[in-house]
Amino acid sequence: MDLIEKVKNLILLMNENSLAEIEVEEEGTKIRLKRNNLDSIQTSVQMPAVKPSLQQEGSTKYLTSKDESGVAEVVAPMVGTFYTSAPGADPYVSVGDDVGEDTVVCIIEAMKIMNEIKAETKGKIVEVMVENGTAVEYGQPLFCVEASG
Amino acid sequence: MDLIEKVKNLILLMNENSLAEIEVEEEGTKIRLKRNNLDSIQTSVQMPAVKPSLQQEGSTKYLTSKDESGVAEVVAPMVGTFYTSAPGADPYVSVGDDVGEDTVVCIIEAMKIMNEIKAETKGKIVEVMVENGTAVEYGQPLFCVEASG
Amino acid sequence: MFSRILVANRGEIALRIIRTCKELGIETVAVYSKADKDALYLQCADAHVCIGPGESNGSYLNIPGIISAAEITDIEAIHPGYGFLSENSHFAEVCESSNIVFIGPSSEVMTKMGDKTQARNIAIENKIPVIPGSDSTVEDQQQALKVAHEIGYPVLIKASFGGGGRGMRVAHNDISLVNSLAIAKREAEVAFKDSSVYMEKYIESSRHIEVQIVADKYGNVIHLGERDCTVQRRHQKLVEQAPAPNIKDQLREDICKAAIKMAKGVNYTNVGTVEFVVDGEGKYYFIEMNTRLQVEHPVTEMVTGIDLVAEQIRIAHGERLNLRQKKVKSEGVSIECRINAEDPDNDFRPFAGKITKYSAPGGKGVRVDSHVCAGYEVPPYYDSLLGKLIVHKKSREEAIACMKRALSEYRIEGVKTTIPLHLNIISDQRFATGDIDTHFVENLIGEK
Amino acid sequence: MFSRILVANRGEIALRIIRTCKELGIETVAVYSKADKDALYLQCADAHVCIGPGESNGSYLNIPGIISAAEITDIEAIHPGYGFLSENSHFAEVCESSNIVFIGPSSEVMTKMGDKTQARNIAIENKIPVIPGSDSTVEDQQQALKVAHEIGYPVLIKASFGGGGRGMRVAHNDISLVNSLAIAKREAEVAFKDSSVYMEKYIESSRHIEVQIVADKYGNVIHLGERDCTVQRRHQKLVEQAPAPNIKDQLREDICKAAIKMAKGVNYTNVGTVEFVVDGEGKYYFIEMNTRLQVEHPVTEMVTGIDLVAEQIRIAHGERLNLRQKKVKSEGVSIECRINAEDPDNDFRPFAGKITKYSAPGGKGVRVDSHVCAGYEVPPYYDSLLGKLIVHKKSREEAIACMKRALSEYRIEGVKTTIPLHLNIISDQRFATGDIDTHFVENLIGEK
Repeated sequence: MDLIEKVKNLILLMNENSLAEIEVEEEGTKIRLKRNNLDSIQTSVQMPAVKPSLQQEGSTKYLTSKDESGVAEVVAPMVGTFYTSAPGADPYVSVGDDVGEDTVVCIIEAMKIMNEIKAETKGKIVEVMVENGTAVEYGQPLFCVEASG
Repeated sequence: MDLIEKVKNLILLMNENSLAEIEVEEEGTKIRLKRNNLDSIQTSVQMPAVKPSLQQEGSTKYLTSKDESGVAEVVAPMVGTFYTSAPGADPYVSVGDDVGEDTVVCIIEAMKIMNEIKAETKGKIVEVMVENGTAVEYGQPLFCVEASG
Repeated sequence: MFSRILVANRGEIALRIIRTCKELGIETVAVYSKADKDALYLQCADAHVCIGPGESNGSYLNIPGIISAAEITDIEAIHPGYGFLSENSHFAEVCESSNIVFIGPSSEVMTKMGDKTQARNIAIENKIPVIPGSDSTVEDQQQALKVAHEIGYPVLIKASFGGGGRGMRVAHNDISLVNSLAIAKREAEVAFKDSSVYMEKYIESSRHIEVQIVADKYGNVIHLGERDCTVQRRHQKLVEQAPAPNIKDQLREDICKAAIKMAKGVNYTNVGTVEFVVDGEGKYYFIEMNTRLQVEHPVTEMVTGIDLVAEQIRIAHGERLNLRQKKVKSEGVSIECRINAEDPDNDFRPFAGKITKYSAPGGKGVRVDSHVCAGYEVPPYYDSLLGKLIVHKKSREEAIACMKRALSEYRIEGVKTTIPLHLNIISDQRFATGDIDTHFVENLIGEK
Repeated sequence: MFSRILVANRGEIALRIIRTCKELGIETVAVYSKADKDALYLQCADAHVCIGPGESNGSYLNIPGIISAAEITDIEAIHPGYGFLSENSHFAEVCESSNIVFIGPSSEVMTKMGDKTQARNIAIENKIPVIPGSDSTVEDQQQALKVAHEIGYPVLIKASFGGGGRGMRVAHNDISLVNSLAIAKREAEVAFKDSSVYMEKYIESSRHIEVQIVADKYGNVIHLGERDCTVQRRHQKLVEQAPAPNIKDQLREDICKAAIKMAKGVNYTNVGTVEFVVDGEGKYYFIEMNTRLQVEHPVTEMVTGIDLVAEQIRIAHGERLNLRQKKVKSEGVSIECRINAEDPDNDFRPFAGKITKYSAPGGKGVRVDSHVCAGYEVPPYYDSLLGKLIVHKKSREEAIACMKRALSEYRIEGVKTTIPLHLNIISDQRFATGDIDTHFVENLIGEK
């Protein structure tokens, strides 16, 4: 049985038996496996997510910085109505566009004022997360941006 | 027996005996298994112990069987007043005495009736846990008995 | 006044009694079973004594254990709450002979009222309407058929010493009567150790209305108005109200007078409840008298402002009633919902387990009587009542709106509860108008 | 009636407002900061919108954010609660210009009453006694000394736009006056962005009594009686009561009349509170008018049975008062304790953290207004109020006994609270007789 086979079998055993850790050492071969805590128990006591608001069914993550995968989110810095473009114009950005920190990516209208929102990060737009013309909360993710460096 | 077989057998032992961790080392083979403690989380949120009652400041453990160290407790099978002896007589048992399952160890007076309490276990009395003449709750430990076999 | 009282009960009613004792400056001793040893409400008592294992027979029904706990803690009186030993006349006798005041009526009255046929005869003697039926227990098929032909089908067979729907059967014809009689007698034997049954005319569309009585030891008897307990599921009350909606003033007056007559007729003391059914034409019939505090007593407390537990204690202590019938006023509307740990998807079976999250409603007009909190383990041994949600408002409309919002903000996780069922009941238009009978819930949830 | 209202506040008062809206059948939109995103009470609203970060400036004080949230959720009115923007006349103006009904008085009245010297002059015009002092702001040392010599020491220096004890100093002689003036002006500048201060005679032994006013848009003004808020610590109210204990009926009548005169004098609308100090001889003096709902409004609700939030909403909607002064009756005694997350061992500093265990009291006579539950994280950004425990009983004696038992069964773990302090206060003999002044708590805990 080769090493990979052994590890596979050990993983199988872990899963079947809900083990958190396995460590084996045999004839100079040492294998140690460790799994993150099963979430089932800990999450079962968590508070339920707040009910989605009137306007927005999606979840609100409040990520403002890049996560491990190098993907950042541009979040709404204020409550208001989200527009991808100035009235009658083309969208500021689309999926695939490169943006810099100062690139205007959208408008949020709040109290009749059109606020131009900047990306605040560098990279490529990989997703527009909100429909044009819908309401957004403070902290709501608007765009996914893949870091360019 | 190959490695995987060994691990399987160890897991079996873990499951049968509710072990959280196993570590074995044998002729250059070292195996360490660890399981997520499933119950610990659920019990960790336990309510604090109730306030001690009027009569009894000590803790109430409700042990009726021997613990790991081979020490058993004789617990009160009813509420009442604890007497080490019949009126005017010597104590039924003292520290150092050997008792059998049917040995009367004390009296609990309840509703004017003197109830003779038997040891229900075999061994040597190592501690008398309640003062003569004091009130005891149901399940309150009365004597510590070291198992004789 | 008593200086120390033992509370021979558990859960919300034990806490309820402890609360009033604290306000009256009376110390309390709580007795508890091993299954309840971690319950937070025990900390509210001045002392607590473990009396037995989780099973009621060894603990909350264990008379020697309770009396023994009373002796070692040197208490003067025992409050039995409801359920368990509260209607056990033998327990009341043991208390009396042990020089402990039993907070309730005398054991003689309890014995009389505990026997349904005897209670019925007392009602007849006092010219209180009873449902046509057998005047005594029905011994055999022949007698049963004779009674049924006299009073006409449908008929109801009931256990003489029963309660809670057990030993109770409806028969619509001779064949079903013969079958039902055998089943009812067997159920009665199993549940109450006495197979005696009696029969009465079964009233198809009825309401359940009861009158709260308060009586001191000097012959002063008053009523605190009526409660409507029509909202039931399989003879288990779910929602109670005071005053009863949608009834004529004359009926209200008549049943309150009848209840006082009944209480005076047996020299009743302490608080008690006289239960009636009211048929579709507004005729009322005595069914039974409960010689104890009711689960639903808070709705009467809310509309009258009177603390019934305080009255019980004062009366048991030998004080004269300081309430006068004319001064008792009923103000506004109170509704109570019993919040049970029950599984609606599984025939409302009791649901034991750990409450992982708990947030009770509050605010104006809301009263919560509950012994549970987050982390509480609902034991499998006892009834499934987690607590009672009571509202009190000026009008029925406001009370219903308040109950609806209070139910909607009540959060209990970890066990299933009757909260969704209650929201369903409270939101129903028939409930709002009060135009319901005892089949309302079964119709609502499509049972039967 | 409005069909949807935005609640521009957080915590217990947001929940309080949502509760009444639900009972009135009005939808609610809750706005919240990131720090409050997991708060359970948000689930009671029909919708909720995050408006900013934990810091109040970006969220609960963020006028564009709140108005913007109002626009996207299409609400008709905003309830500001207390604190935050509730007395901000600019916010009221913005609401008005955005076609949103501000549930409170007009911005003009708010501006007038927000300026303490102007409010004082309006009281003088209406022949309501005020504490002798400067009729306008005190600009410099020379003027301060002149005023002090006219009215006599000790004197109190107060910020014109202040509140909550900041910008407030007592001076007993010329030297301390000169020092205190400088400090008070600086504190006022920092706290309220306006260094204006004024001076008045300092009353050593005083009680704080306030009158609840309700006024519609058609000139109908009534009072709902007085509240006693004498139990304070460093100008922060701790315990409030209705009615005020131990005062003469004549005084009660006089201050209620004065409060109505004050409200009529400025064409006040919606609910408001006129605050007075009463000195050792029973003389009363106007101090200020609060143009909003008070934290302690529930004690008035309990004794009168009137829902003040419902009145606010109806009045803001343009309805006429359906209350008549003669029909308003005060029944029984109500006491409120503010349960704050504060550390008594550390100068009662706010204590942020997670509530690990929570069990609120219940039963007859107890009302709990709280937004917290087990698992709730007390955020560090806001005031430390966890909730209000309110009791209502027939007599003062019973109310105190009920409050004592309710406090004793209130379990909060994970954060330190004012519950032990309240038990201390409620058990004090001076509190029982009502024979206390505003220094009571400081004397009790040996401060100062």
